[in-house]
Amino acid sequence: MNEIELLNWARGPGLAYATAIMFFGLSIRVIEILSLGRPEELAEVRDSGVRDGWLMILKRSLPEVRHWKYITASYIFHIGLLVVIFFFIPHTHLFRDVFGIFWGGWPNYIIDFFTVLSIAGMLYTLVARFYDPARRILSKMSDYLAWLVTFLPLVTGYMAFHRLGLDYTTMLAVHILSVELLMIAIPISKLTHVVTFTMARWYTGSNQGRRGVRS
Amino acid sequence: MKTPLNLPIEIAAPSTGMAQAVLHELAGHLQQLIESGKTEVIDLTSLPMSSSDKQQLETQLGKGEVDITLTTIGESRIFETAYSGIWWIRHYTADQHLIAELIEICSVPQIIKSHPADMQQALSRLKNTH
Amino acid sequence: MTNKNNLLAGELERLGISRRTFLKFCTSIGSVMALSPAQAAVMAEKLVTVKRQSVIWLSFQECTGCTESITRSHKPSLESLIFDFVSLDYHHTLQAASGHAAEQAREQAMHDNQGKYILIVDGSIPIKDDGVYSTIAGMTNLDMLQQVAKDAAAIVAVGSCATFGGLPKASPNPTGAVSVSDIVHDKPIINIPGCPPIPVVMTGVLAHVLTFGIPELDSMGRPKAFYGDSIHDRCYRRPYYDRGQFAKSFDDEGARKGWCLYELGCKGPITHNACATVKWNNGTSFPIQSGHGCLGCSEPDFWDAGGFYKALSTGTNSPGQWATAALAAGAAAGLASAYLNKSSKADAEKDHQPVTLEDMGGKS
Amino acid sequence: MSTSFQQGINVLKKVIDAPIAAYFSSCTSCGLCAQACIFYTETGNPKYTPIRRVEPMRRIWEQEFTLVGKAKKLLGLSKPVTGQDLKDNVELAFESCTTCGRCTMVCPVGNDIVYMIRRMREGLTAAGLAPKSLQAAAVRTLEKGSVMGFPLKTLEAMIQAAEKETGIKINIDEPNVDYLLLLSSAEVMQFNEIIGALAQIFKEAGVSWTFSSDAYEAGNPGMHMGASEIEAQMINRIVKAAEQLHIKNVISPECGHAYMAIRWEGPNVIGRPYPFKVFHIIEVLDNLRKEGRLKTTGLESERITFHDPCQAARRGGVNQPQRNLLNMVTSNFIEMTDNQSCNWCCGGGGGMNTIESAEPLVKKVFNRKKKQIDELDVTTVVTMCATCRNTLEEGIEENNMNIEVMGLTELLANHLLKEKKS
Repeated sequence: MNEIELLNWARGPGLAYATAIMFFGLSIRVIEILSLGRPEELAEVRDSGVRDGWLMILKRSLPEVRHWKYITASYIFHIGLLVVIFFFIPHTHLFRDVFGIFWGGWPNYIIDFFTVLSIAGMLYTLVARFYDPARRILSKMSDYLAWLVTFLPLVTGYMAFHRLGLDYTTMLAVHILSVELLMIAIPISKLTHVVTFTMARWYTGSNQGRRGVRS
Repeated sequence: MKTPLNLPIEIAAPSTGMAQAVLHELAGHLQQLIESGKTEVIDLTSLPMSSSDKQQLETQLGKGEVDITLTTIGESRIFETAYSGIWWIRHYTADQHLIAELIEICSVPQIIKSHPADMQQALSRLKNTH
Repeated sequence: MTNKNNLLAGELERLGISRRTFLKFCTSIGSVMALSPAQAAVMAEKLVTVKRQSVIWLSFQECTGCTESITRSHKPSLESLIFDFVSLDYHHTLQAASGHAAEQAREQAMHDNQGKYILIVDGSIPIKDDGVYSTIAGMTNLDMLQQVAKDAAAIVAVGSCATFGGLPKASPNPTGAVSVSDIVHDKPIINIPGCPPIPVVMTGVLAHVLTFGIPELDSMGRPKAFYGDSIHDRCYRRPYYDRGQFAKSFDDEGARKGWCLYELGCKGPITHNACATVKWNNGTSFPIQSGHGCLGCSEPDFWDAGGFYKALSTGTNSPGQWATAALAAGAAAGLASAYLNKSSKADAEKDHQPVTLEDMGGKS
Repeated sequence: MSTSFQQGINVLKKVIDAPIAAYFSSCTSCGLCAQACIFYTETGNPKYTPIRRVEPMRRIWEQEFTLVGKAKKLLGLSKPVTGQDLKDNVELAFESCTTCGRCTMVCPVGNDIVYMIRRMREGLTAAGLAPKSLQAAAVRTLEKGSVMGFPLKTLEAMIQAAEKETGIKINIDEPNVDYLLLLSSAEVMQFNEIIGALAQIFKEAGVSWTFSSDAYEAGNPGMHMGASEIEAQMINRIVKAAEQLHIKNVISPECGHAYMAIRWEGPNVIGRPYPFKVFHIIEVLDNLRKEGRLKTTGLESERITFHDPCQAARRGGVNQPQRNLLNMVTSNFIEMTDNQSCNWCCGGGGGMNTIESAEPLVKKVFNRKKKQIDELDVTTVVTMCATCRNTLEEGIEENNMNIEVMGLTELLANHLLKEKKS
């Protein structure tokens, strides 16, 4: 298999399989969660909780300034990752191709900046995982693997764009394959949070809203 | 320059700063020529230069005292730049298409010198006429 | 001077071409091949002293575009010298002989130059159904290739069909088309892909073979001198890519300003060829300069690498359909899992015994 | 005996619902919850990281309710939860957690960790692992009538004393009045001035109210344990009393967990909505203020701060009323740096103050509250939960701080404008 065949496999069957596995898995995960049901609230509520449910989904994305030392790196990493995934022009074409929606991308130097930021943020979170006692005690092998499969696409993408390491064709193929690995990992690891965080926040937020608790 | 088609496309590309890099290289080569007599050729076609880069370089180097036109299959235009020892060479085909563009750092470009084989042939022709 | 007529030097003399002219030719080839200018001079000196080289050109499943490319692109020019000089002993489009005489010429050349002739192949080789889809003089392409390759000194595969299978190999590949290197494994093979390849690349490679031997090749057997860089690496529109300035359609402002064609499906970043530097039609232009993205024709399977007008970053098929199907299948599997979960929760409910005060040490 | 390891596991399966599944699916082990937990910040011991407290439940969820987990279990990649796992979890779920819910407020994916810890306690209790002190408190509450085990007679004595002091008649089992008042044991035994205080306030406001001889205890050890059947028995006692007396409003006293049990968990554990409303006493007083029926005189000029009880404020939604009332009677009210939903727990709630072995830890984590109070330079800390008040007083004494602790109702009574002749 030469590099073009590898790239074509990654862009073709590889991408299709990974997409299928990711959506298949996420679909299962979400239904598994929903089907467990939520007990009916019998206490007299102060509010339906709908507003606070939505607010929670949005507001928990704001930085918890109180703990800035703790969250800055991962906060930056998340922002950077989202920018890179959704606003790098070549990526936007992939989304247009798959979902039929197009929102235009941002200039490369901005993407480049966010990529570096993301990589730095991720490296810091890895170091913190070793050195922060709470994170270290929580971390299992699966946490480090999840870190790795998230890190690889960032680094390989950066290298491909800057023509570093392997030749561009191979690097691009490796990048796409690493993304496919990430896509497969999403439904079977803690990376499921990319979808279920909205559910978690909804449940907590709406529950708090019913009780009149400000989040 | 002859433009074969009038496409509504601008092919002028932005300047990349290549011209400065080439000038720097030329200075090095010229010093080497003076010190050791070693000639050097820079192949401009192989450098990632935009048209504006090339223009910039040509403007900076300017024109010197010598301007030579070779008439082989197609013309070749060779001129010494305003910097002695730095020659600009353009080879064209019969239909005016540029096939090679070089800068040679030497006292006389290689291609101008007569080749022994050609001189040999010239001699036999001369002898035949007399 | 006895052999002079067999040498290129004699040919030059006969045509009245000066060494200066020949040096100019070699300089231009050397420039294209990224040889150092000093090597170009060495090449000029060497070329005039080599013997006429026997060449056998086999055309299999092809469109003759490669031959067209080479023969049409040159006025009576310097490059054609190389072809005038080699002894093209068999080429069924160009040779005067036909029928048995043509095949005899081939066999004669193979016999006279055993182990020394160069075999040039254009077109892919069909191997499905014993290769019946393409035959010459009753002989399948496969048989002929094996027969001629056996005593060749080296093989030059010209065009994407001969090098990678090309269009005949495009899905679903009805004839079972394969490349030369899929069949021949024991001879040096130089791949010159492209649909068609750039003419000067061919003459350059031949000149190199005749003087310095087989040029340095990349992992796909392509001469690095021509295929070392991608179109993108050498593209004059590259600065626009780096800045993220892209044409969005073929007639928008960006297209008129000559911005990068990545979004319009240009495959330049993964395509290795010399189009951006050597250009086409005597250096007039190349696809990107004419406002159209690169199709990637000098790379394997370019016909099946997704649409020509879809950006390189998109999938080659429709993952969107997969996503929808997967969501539905996942929903079904999820519901099955949910059913199991529900029943195990129901079991837990059924088996549950209330915690009583008695458990706490109370009376009731 | 109906408690056993199997019953414990069974309960954990039973209680895992969609929110819990969403929480476990979303946790990224980021460890931020530890930063919100006094038991981690004050000890530095990572074992107290809140999400770790529900690890056995996470394993049961994964193994029983996800396909991935089922596959892992089949492949032997995950081990089933053992009796020892549950025993080891008692320390984390009961003995070092006040269920204050501060972790819930910082979790980036919005996990309500306390929601899970409560369910985890339910499983441990069904496995017979509930702390003995909580079990005993539950028995006392249901058999003797109150958490601390005093009988009705004790309360009656207190009522008589208050009547004598204030000259106001206090009802017991009076039907068709506006409010049924509950008290916590701590109030009856330690802070019983509240009875007279409320009698005066209600008299001035023209509110009719009564105690019930069947249901006077607001405290609910069943809730702390997560023994929902026992919790329901305690709730039902109140519901029955209110129904018999035809009372439409029940007052939960200055006690955080009682408010949580009666106001929010009650209807859900007994399985039906109440035919009456439940208010925290401070909500009632604030409503009277709004209606102009609560009038005060004079302002405290000293620097005063307020400690928001976790269960009433952060988890129960009572945040503004106490501030409205404080502003009525103080001129120098200073908020703590972290307040309301983000207030730091006193360290004694969630049943912790009943568990003897947890005492050193409770003392240690009070350090956070001390820091909070110290930086404000106040003379008085006001609160609205008897447990908080208890813990604050003990902590302040232990640390030789010169700070007064007061209940908000009591503070208001001190400033009550008395118009009606008694």
